[in-house]
Amino acid sequence: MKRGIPLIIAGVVGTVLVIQYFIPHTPFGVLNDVFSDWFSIIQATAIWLGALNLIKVSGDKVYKRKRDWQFSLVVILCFLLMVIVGFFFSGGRRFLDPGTPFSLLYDYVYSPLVAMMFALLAFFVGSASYRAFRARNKEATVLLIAAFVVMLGRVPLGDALTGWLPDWLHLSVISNWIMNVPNLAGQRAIMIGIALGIVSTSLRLILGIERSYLGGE
Amino acid sequence: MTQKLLTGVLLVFTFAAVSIAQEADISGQAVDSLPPPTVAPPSEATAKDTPNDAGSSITITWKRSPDDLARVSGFIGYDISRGTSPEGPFEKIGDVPAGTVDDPELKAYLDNNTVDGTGYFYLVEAKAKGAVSGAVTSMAVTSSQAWFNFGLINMFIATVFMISAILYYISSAKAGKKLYIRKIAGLEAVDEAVGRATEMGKKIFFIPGTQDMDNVQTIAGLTILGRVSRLTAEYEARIDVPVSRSLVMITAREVVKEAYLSAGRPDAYTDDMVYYLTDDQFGYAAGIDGLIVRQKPATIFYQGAFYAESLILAETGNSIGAIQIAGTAMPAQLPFFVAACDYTLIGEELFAASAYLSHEPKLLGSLKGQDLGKIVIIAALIIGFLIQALGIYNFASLFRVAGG
Amino acid sequence: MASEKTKAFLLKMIGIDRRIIFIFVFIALSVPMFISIDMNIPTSPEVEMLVETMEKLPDGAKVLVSLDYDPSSEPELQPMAETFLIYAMRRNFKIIVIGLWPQGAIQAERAKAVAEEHEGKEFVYGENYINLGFQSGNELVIQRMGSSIPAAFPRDYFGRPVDEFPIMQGVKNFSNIDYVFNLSAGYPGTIEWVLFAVDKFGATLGAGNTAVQAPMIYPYLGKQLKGLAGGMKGGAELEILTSLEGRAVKYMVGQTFAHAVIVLFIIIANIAYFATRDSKKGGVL
Amino acid sequence: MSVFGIWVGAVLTLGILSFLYKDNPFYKMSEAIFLGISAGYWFVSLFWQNLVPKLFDNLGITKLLGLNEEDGAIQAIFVHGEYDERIWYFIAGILGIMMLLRLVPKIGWISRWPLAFVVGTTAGVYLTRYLASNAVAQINNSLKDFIVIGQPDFISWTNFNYLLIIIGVTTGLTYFYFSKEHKGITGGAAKIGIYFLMITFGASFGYTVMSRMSLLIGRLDFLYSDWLRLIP
Repeated sequence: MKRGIPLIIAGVVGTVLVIQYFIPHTPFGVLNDVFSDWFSIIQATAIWLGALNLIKVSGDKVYKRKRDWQFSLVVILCFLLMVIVGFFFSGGRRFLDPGTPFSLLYDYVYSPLVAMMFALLAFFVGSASYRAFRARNKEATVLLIAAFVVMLGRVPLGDALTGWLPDWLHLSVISNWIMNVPNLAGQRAIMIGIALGIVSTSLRLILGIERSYLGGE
Repeated sequence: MTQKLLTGVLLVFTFAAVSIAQEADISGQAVDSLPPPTVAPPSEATAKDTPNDAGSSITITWKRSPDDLARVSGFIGYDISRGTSPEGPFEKIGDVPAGTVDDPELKAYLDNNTVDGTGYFYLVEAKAKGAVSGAVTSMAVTSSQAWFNFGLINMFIATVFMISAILYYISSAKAGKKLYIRKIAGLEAVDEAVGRATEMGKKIFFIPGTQDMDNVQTIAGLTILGRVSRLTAEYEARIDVPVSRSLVMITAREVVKEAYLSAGRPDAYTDDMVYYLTDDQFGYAAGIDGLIVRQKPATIFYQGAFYAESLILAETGNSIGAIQIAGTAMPAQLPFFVAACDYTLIGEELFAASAYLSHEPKLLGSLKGQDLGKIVIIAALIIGFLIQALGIYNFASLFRVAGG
Repeated sequence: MASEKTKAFLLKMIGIDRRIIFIFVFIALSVPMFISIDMNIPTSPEVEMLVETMEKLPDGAKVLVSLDYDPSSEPELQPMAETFLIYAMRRNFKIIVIGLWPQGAIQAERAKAVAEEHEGKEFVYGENYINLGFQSGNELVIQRMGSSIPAAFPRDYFGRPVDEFPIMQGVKNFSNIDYVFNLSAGYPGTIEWVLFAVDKFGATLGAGNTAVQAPMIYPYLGKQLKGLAGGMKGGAELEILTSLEGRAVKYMVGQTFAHAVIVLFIIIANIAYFATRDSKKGGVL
Repeated sequence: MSVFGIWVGAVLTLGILSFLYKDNPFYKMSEAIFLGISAGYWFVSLFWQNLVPKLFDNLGITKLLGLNEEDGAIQAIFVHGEYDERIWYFIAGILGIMMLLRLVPKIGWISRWPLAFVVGTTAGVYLTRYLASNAVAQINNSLKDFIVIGQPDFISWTNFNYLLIIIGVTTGLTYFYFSKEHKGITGGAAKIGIYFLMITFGASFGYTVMSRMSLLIGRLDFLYSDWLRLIP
């Protein structure tokens, strides 16, 4: 019951979906869409467990007055604020329409936070390139040169530096070539490898050889 | 008053003109000034059930009107109408623009709105300014659902081949055949990384990516978590698994619990090792960044599917001097992990990791199966290149996947 | 050989506090915002093709604009959306906006406001501008539009039936649309527009993409895709070629500075690394 | 944008930015708000966008609750007496409830059933889809455009590039070969493959720098123009 049935479920569902790919006839043809809907439903119920865990962990910190417990309180309050506003004061399923309290929180609180966190990348790109791009050995040198050419080739500076050379030696031209030829080849090798890895992993899951996700008896 | 008069005069003239024209016609003489607009019809209109689909669709093809091929000005295009008997009535269901120079002689229209089992006739009409002429399909056609998509026959062969290759090596490994697997640097370092955390008395963080269980990379990441947490149980190190999806939280708990159980330390496991932060990509990144700088883990694993947050996490981890071992099959994020982490499992290596770490023959056998796949693909590329370049056969077309 | 003092300095450079790098990045991006530098931005053939195709359209042409991105790509794509709408207003194009991404419609309204302020006049809603909002279904939406646009988008962004509006009169499918302009940050986006609207229904397509996305689009340029503006640089070129220089050109200065700073840092790091190589063993990679 | 909204946005933006200097209470505050608000956002979104339309609407629960006028499977079967295939969504509802039973320690193990369903689905879907788009279709892409011998452009830059791509893909794949030591021919090919991979990493990195910089430009523009109004 605890391990046997789940293994059968995974095996049967997986096999059916592999076969389904080749059969357009109903019910196979629509199975993929239906199951992805079912996944969404399971996901949407499971998030209750995640939310309760967040409240429990944060609540623990507040209750035991652990270090920085004040911030845990803020987490809980913000979460509840968003949930209450979203469930009861924002017009039900049209909760994201412009002007609802939920969408105001989205626009003025959530959006700037997302945008700034994303923008931190600009700084990290700077520090990572400073550290990582060193001509330590031949491989690293190749990586460095490719990055260098493409980085310069994407801004007017690159062509300003190489403007005196014949057209085909302009940095923007070389950078496009790098993107479209060696980079493409490398990407493809990685992609094909990934496909094979996925086939093998999926098969191990379907056959139940890989079963650690089910835990113990 | 004047208006009526004018109308009357006009009418008279029109009558006169028409009767003159008719006379001219009877006498067999052509009229230069007023040719009645005509258009040549399309020919060989045929309809057939669209193959390899889930029904409700019929494909209509026809030879373009000679006027269309000659690019006569004023030619507009084709109207497609549908009826249930060859005499009609026909109801218009769509139109197709006139062809261009490069188009082939045949044109086609897909009627995606049929009832399976009903017989249909189609009327294809060529349209020009002021003129229409058409052709009707000769037989009633019904749409139906296919039981096998023959367009995917190449995929079928590929799938069967890959599955059998992997199964073969799994069974031969089970039978006790020794399999060699080359060293994977990132995975050789796992032991050392866990050991170092134990010595320093610091935590190990395991980040299983920001995607949910509907991504196979997440599942692969969690199988690696199984091996890593088994090590932490043996070394008596502490592991933290902050996650961004509830389903991942539930699965990760099962995985870690099982690892502690099989390492003989079930009492050392608590549910608090795995905790949920938020489903949001950047909210999660902000949370992890905070955890990293405050708890200063000695070792951080990033194994799973990552997007832009990869570099935010890895650079913060690097700033506190943690040993970082990353692994992902997101090609766009690999460069960032390569730049900021000590070891990176590239693409396929992520999927090989759990087999590699487990040393289980069955799992290692599946790696060997993957390798056979690689040999076949390399061979296909080299042989295919020669055949293609020498113009012997359009080899590439064997690998075209229908429907994307 | 470097003296002990320079060597010590270079060693320091290798272990430089990352916050110093952060400050330089910050300055490199901030300063150009306050000063105006005339920078010579050369135009590329793919953006030239984009503008040429736009120029060839008749005044008052019917144009479908699909905005397939969200606020996270705003710095790159929003300037293009604004430029296009200003250009469209001048040419009196009739604009039909849709989004294959949920936030596309909101981005369109923002760009419209900017365009109207720039030109000092307003689009007449329903006559030369309409926002049909978002429909889910990715490339299937394009497929549905191929048979009927009003059926794929029965109501506009504000919930009114689309057949009420004069702009939609006679718009049935892609054969009634003169030009499709797509701004894309990923899937669904330009590739889907090429595969379905162009290859299947014969639409004329021009596109703008994020810098990350653009390399994947290059193969379609020419017959299938009439022009491509990639990243902020593409946006800047679009502004230059339409003589509507604005945000992207301004941003481009900061962008160039930032790249220069990073390149400079890489050079410094490597000089320091080589000069002190024997005294310090390899780094992290 | 209201002035108040801009101030809230600007303060939160600076809070995140301050993390670059070091961890501090200002960042901790922004982080806490971010965690709470975003967790709440997803919680609410998944409810209204997944659970309600996909489960409640299909089954007809929304109509029973008076939230919606449209019939679902329950109405179709019990009111009109017609079979409605949406009734199968009932199983998804059960799987969801099984998931929630984790909260009851004694029967928490039953949540493995929906988990197994999810894993099985993912494995089944990925197996064929990735084999198709990432492997088989890539062979087609690598070969299809090659200019055939005898045609005027057979010896050309274009064909050279196609050849280079094939060399890159095959050697790159050799690098991933697991069951042989990288020595001899395998080793040589793998070595070339590594160079291709290194170019790929360097180029992709360099390529992304541009859009990452633009993101920050966008934020700085917000701070300087919308908030501080330093730039007209």
